Amino acid sequence: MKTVSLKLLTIIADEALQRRLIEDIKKLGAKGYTLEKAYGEGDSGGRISQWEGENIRLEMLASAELAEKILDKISRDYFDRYSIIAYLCDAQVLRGEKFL
Amino acid sequence: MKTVSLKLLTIIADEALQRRLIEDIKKLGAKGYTLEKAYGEGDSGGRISQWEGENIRLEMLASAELAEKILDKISRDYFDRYSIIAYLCDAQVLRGEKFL
Amino acid sequence: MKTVSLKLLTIIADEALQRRLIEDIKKLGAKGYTLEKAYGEGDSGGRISQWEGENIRLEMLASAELAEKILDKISRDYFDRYSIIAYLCDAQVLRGEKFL
Amino acid sequence: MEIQALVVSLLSPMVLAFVLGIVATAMKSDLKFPEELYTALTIYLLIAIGLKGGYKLSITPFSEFIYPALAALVLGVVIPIWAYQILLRMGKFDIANSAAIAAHYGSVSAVTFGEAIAFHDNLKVALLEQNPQMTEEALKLAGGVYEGFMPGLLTIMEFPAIIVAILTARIAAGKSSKSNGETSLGKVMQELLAGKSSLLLIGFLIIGMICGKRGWEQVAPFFEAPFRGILALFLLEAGLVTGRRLGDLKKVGGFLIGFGIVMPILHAMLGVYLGKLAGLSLGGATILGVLSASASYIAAPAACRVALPQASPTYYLTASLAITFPFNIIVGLPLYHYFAKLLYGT
Amino acid sequence: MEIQALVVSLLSPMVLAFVLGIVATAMKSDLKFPEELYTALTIYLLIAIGLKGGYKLSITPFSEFIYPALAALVLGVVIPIWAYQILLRMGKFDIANSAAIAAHYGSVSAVTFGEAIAFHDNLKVALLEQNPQMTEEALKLAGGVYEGFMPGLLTIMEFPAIIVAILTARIAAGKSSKSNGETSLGKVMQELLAGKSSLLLIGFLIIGMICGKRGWEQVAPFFEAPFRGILALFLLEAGLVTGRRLGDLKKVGGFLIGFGIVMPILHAMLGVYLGKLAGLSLGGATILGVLSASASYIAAPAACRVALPQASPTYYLTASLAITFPFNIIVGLPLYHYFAKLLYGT
Amino acid sequence: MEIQALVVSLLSPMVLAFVLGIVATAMKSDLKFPEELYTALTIYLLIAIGLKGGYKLSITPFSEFIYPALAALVLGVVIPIWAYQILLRMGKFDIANSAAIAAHYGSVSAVTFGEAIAFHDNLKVALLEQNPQMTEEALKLAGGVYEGFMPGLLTIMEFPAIIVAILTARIAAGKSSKSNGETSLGKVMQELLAGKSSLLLIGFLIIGMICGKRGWEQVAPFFEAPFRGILALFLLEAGLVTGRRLGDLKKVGGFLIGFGIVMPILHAMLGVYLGKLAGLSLGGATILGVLSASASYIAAPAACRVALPQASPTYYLTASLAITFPFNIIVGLPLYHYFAKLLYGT
Ligand SMILES: Nc1ncnc2c1ncn2[C@@H]1O[C@H](COP(=O)(O)O)[C@@H](O)[C@H]1O
Ligand SMILES: Nc1ncnc2c1ncn2[C@@H]1O[C@H](COP(=O)(O)O)[C@@H](O)[C@H]1O
Ligand SMILES: Nc1ncnc2c1ncn2[C@@H]1O[C@H](COP(=O)(O)O)[C@@H](O)[C@H]1O
Ligand code: NA
Ligand code: NA
Ligand code: NA
Repeated sequence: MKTVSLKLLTIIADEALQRRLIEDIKKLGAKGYTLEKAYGEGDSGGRISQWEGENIRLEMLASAELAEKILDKISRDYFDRYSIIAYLCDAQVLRGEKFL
Repeated sequence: MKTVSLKLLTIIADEALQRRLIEDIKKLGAKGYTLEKAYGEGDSGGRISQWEGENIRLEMLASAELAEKILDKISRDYFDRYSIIAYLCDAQVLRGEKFL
Repeated sequence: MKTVSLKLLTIIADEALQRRLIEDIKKLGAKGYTLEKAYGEGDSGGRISQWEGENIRLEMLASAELAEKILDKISRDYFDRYSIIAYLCDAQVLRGEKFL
Repeated sequence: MEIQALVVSLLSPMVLAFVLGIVATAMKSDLKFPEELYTALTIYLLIAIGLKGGYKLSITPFSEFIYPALAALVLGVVIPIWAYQILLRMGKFDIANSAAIAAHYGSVSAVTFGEAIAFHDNLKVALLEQNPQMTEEALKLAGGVYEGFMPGLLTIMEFPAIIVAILTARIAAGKSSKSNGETSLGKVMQELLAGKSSLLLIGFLIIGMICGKRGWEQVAPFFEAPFRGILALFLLEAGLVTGRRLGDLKKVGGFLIGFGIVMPILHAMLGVYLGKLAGLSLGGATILGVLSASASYIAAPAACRVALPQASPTYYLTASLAITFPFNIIVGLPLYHYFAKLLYGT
Repeated sequence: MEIQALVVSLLSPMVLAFVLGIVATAMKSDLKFPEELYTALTIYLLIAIGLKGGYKLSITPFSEFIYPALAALVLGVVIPIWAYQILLRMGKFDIANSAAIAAHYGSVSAVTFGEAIAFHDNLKVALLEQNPQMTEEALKLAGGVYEGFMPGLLTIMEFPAIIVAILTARIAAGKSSKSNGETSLGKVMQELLAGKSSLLLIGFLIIGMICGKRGWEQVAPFFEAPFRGILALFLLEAGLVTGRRLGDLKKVGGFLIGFGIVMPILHAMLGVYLGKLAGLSLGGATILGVLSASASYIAAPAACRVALPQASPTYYLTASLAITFPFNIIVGLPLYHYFAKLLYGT
Repeated sequence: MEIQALVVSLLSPMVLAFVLGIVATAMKSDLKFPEELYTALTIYLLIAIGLKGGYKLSITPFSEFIYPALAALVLGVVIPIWAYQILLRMGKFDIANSAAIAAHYGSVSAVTFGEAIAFHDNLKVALLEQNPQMTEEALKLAGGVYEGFMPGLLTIMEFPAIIVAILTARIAAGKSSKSNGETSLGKVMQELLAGKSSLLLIGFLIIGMICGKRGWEQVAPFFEAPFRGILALFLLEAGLVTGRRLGDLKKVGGFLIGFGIVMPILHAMLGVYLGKLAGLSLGGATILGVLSASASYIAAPAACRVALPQASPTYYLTASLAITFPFNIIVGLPLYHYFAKLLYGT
């Protein structure tokens, strides 16, 4: 199978940021994303129910360049105020041209 | 810890394809999978509620060879008709023999 | 963007083990985790509804060393009695110092 | 009197809940219905409609039901065919999209049906408030009663249109039904019959018929008394989704917007007319009109996603959900009622 | 008269909803209950049963309750022991599987209980329809009434069997309870008591007792009136899962299928007999029989997944859910009622 | 008589369900409410409260509502200001945390309100049981009735406090509202108004007013009859979360624990007093007191997570959920009722 090397960017954040994050990544050029509900604990305490707020887990296949831009934006706008984490993995993507 | 190098294959597709996809991967020899509900947006519009249909996120640990076979099958049977994406990552798996 | 290389450890297990697993990883030094509900099939049959029990998918960013310790613990305490799988991927993490 | 019907329709908490849903989206509210709640409400509504219809059918003579049933079947077959032609020729949609939209308009909406039932029950209350001495006969002439077996007609109209539309698309595309990767028509039919909404409607219609009065009374406190409250909840959620879809209106273009308003009116007239021919009461004929006018958004989208995946949800969902659905429950109900009164000459 | 009981049982919308669930799976329907809905329904049923039972218990003299309570306890201890022996020796299952299956059959099913209550309430209606002048005494003799404190017996029978079975397995395996990684028995008991179903049943039984009539009346419109409708919804879901499990029937083998039918019958007879000894009415004894016959599928599976993880869900879930549960609610209820009438000589 | 009020409050199935939730957490029970169920219950409660309040408002003369409305507004503005000062100066909290906690105590809790309504309805039943000849006037003097428009006051008090608190924090921090990444105050207000709870309360208050009696009666079987049962379910879940939060009590320190008990008492007194000034009945004034005493845990946390993300949920959630909420529904209700009786001299 012909695959393309891309970055898989994962962002975990408070559900309250969902709308804003999605607007941001679209503005930066992302054409798609996948979203799941998630729970979690970290430095800012537990987000294990709707009382405390829940997390979203946002996943994007993107070129290294776009991924970089998104990470940049996130660390500028969110990191000092909100508790949010983000990381990259390498992925071999089928039909990968569509994400470029 | 002794781990085995395997492929982590992820497929994101319309929930309506769930039964068929699982049948397919089992026929090709997969012995297990993990499934989550997911939402998403992409070229075919948003799948952000049951009105539009939701996505599933299907994850499989598999040998490179089996992963290849599954990717083959998917691109042959689904890619021209359905909107579905698939990608591979490398994983170091504990008790990895069980997936071979 | 400055990122740090860490391990992304994923554990898939019966929901009934959730409390115990989280206690264990915290004791070993993990400061955070992300958790999702998941369904699945494997050698021990299907976990596709609450009747059969559901799965959790536990994800942790950790140093290679901590990840090793957790894998060790899991294979000692759980592998012979429970059906549970675990694997590692490589991740480039933003604000990675926070996980060390 | 037409004013009264309009007031009854507009002042219904269900309709206003729908409007609130749209307002919430416009305000970018964080109000969200969990998908699971939506599924639960759908299951509830389909079971409630099916069970009660089955019970009523069990006390209806066959001869009373057969002509309305035939009328419903005819509507379910004819509507998708002509809708397809209009979409293809006048709307310039491609085959898949024309067929998918036609499937939606040929099939029916259980929630619109539920609101039509509430409208008529409510009209009856309003009529009796005005004139408590009104006889059953007078009520019938004023449209305050309807045949209890209407859910049977809903069930009949649910899937023929979808099959007709898919078949039409296949024939038009000139494909043998064996083409690579394509689901065979048999399989599509099987999936339709086994689809959530058909299965629940048909299944509980039959259960209602088997159990009769004693069975119905056992579960009525759950499936009858809270029905309208739960319908209001459902309509709030429908409003939220409609609100999101409104943004797509400009994408679908003027033709589809017009289609989504004109066709329901025509279909309603046809439905009311056939209903009168089939011997239905004024209320019953109005409801048959509403069924004809309504566009599916449970069974048809599910079927199209599998059998016509090339068709774009942007078209068929926006048309059925953001145009036709609100039009029907807000303007359509009193309008079709008015039309039925003209036709029945009362 | 036996026919009447059979008809009452078979024509219940709850039983038919269960059958529809099986049919849906056979048709590969896309009908699915969200897990969250299943959880919500379970919570509802357990609370409703507990609360009402508690209220009834609050108006029952202790002397009336003590013997039936003892009978229930005896059943909860004896059934898992002999079931274990049969499974191990005749069924050739290993220790873990024998114990797990025994735990399921010793424990009880709240939904089967709910259906038994509905069956008896319904029977009363049927009897009164036939003969409106029937006295309370005559109704009691015909099995149309039962003691209100039955949920108390359900609660008592829920977990002893599970503890007995797990203990048996540990002794048989000759393990000290301190073996590596193994959960200690104390912890297992604690988890059982804190398990969802025990906690809700015991908790709301106590709440019902404390609050008495005024408390019950406050929440009865939610926990009593819609009970059977919600039970029907639950049974539809149970049918869907049972349908999936039916495919595993060949995997479990003939012995377990026989076990899943014969044992409930024997347990029901034992339960009815002990119920009579303990002074229960015909209806009450029948329900104690049903409890004995029923196999758990909430508390026991949860406990076995933790305490006996080597046991295979394929065996215990298929047996309890795909064999014994349908047998009990379809054939068992009228059968055990018939048996009770023979025993009570009415 | 005070004993009676205490008994009414303590023996409520709702309060006991809450206690059971705490017990369950202490026992490490696996009982969990799916998040979706929690959301569904919240939506239900807000709609039910709003709709009924709107209907009642539609039959209330404006002159009767205006002074209580003003009183509510004053409370909503004054409470967060002085609470902020106390937290900052005496509690030594930083600006963000002081403001966030103040926002919670200035805003209101719909569930505490629901329980206050249940308490008063129940008190009425208890009074009438004791003395069935009691006149409406005597009932009013004894606190057995209250104004139907109370949900209107709940709605008014929901968000002013949150805006005041956020504004206070911004001014205190000396930031221009344009600072990097910070949400502008206009946006915060817009998000508050569009927030789930305001939207549903305001929206259905208006819907209730528009639809009037006929509208309300259509949906009352769903939104009125089962209200308390559903409240009990919600309180069980609240107990589960409170139980988890109890572990954080030592983290928040003695000051906040004291704050969480003393402030509600003071606020209740202020609320009852202003209620009397505004012409409310004894029952109505008590409920205004309860509203003042209650701390938000739907609207305020949501707003703080967005507008004051530096504030720690450990403080504001633990205070409002694990201290003030249980205090109010268990001890507070009868206490504030007692205080109101003293003030009204009955
Ligand atoms: N080490 C970690 N591994 C995986 N997820 C984490 C980790 N630390 C934090 N998270 C997730 O990120 C969210 C915010 O983290 P924090 O800012 O540390 O509170 C948490 O709720 C978790 O879902
Ligand atoms: N770049 C992307 N990264 C992650 N997921 C994507 C991406 N593009 C599409 N998806 C997912 O794949 C589904 C189908 O995509 P599409 O065929 O582009 O509509 C979407 O609903 C998303 O869940
Ligand atoms: N090859 C696989 N790939 C991904 N997940 C798996 C795989 N095998 C098993 N699993 C997951 O691990 C759980 C337990 O597996 P097992 O012990 O094989 O029954 C299953 O329920 C699946 O969710
Ligand atoms: Na139609
Ligand atoms: Na049993
Ligand atoms: Na307050």
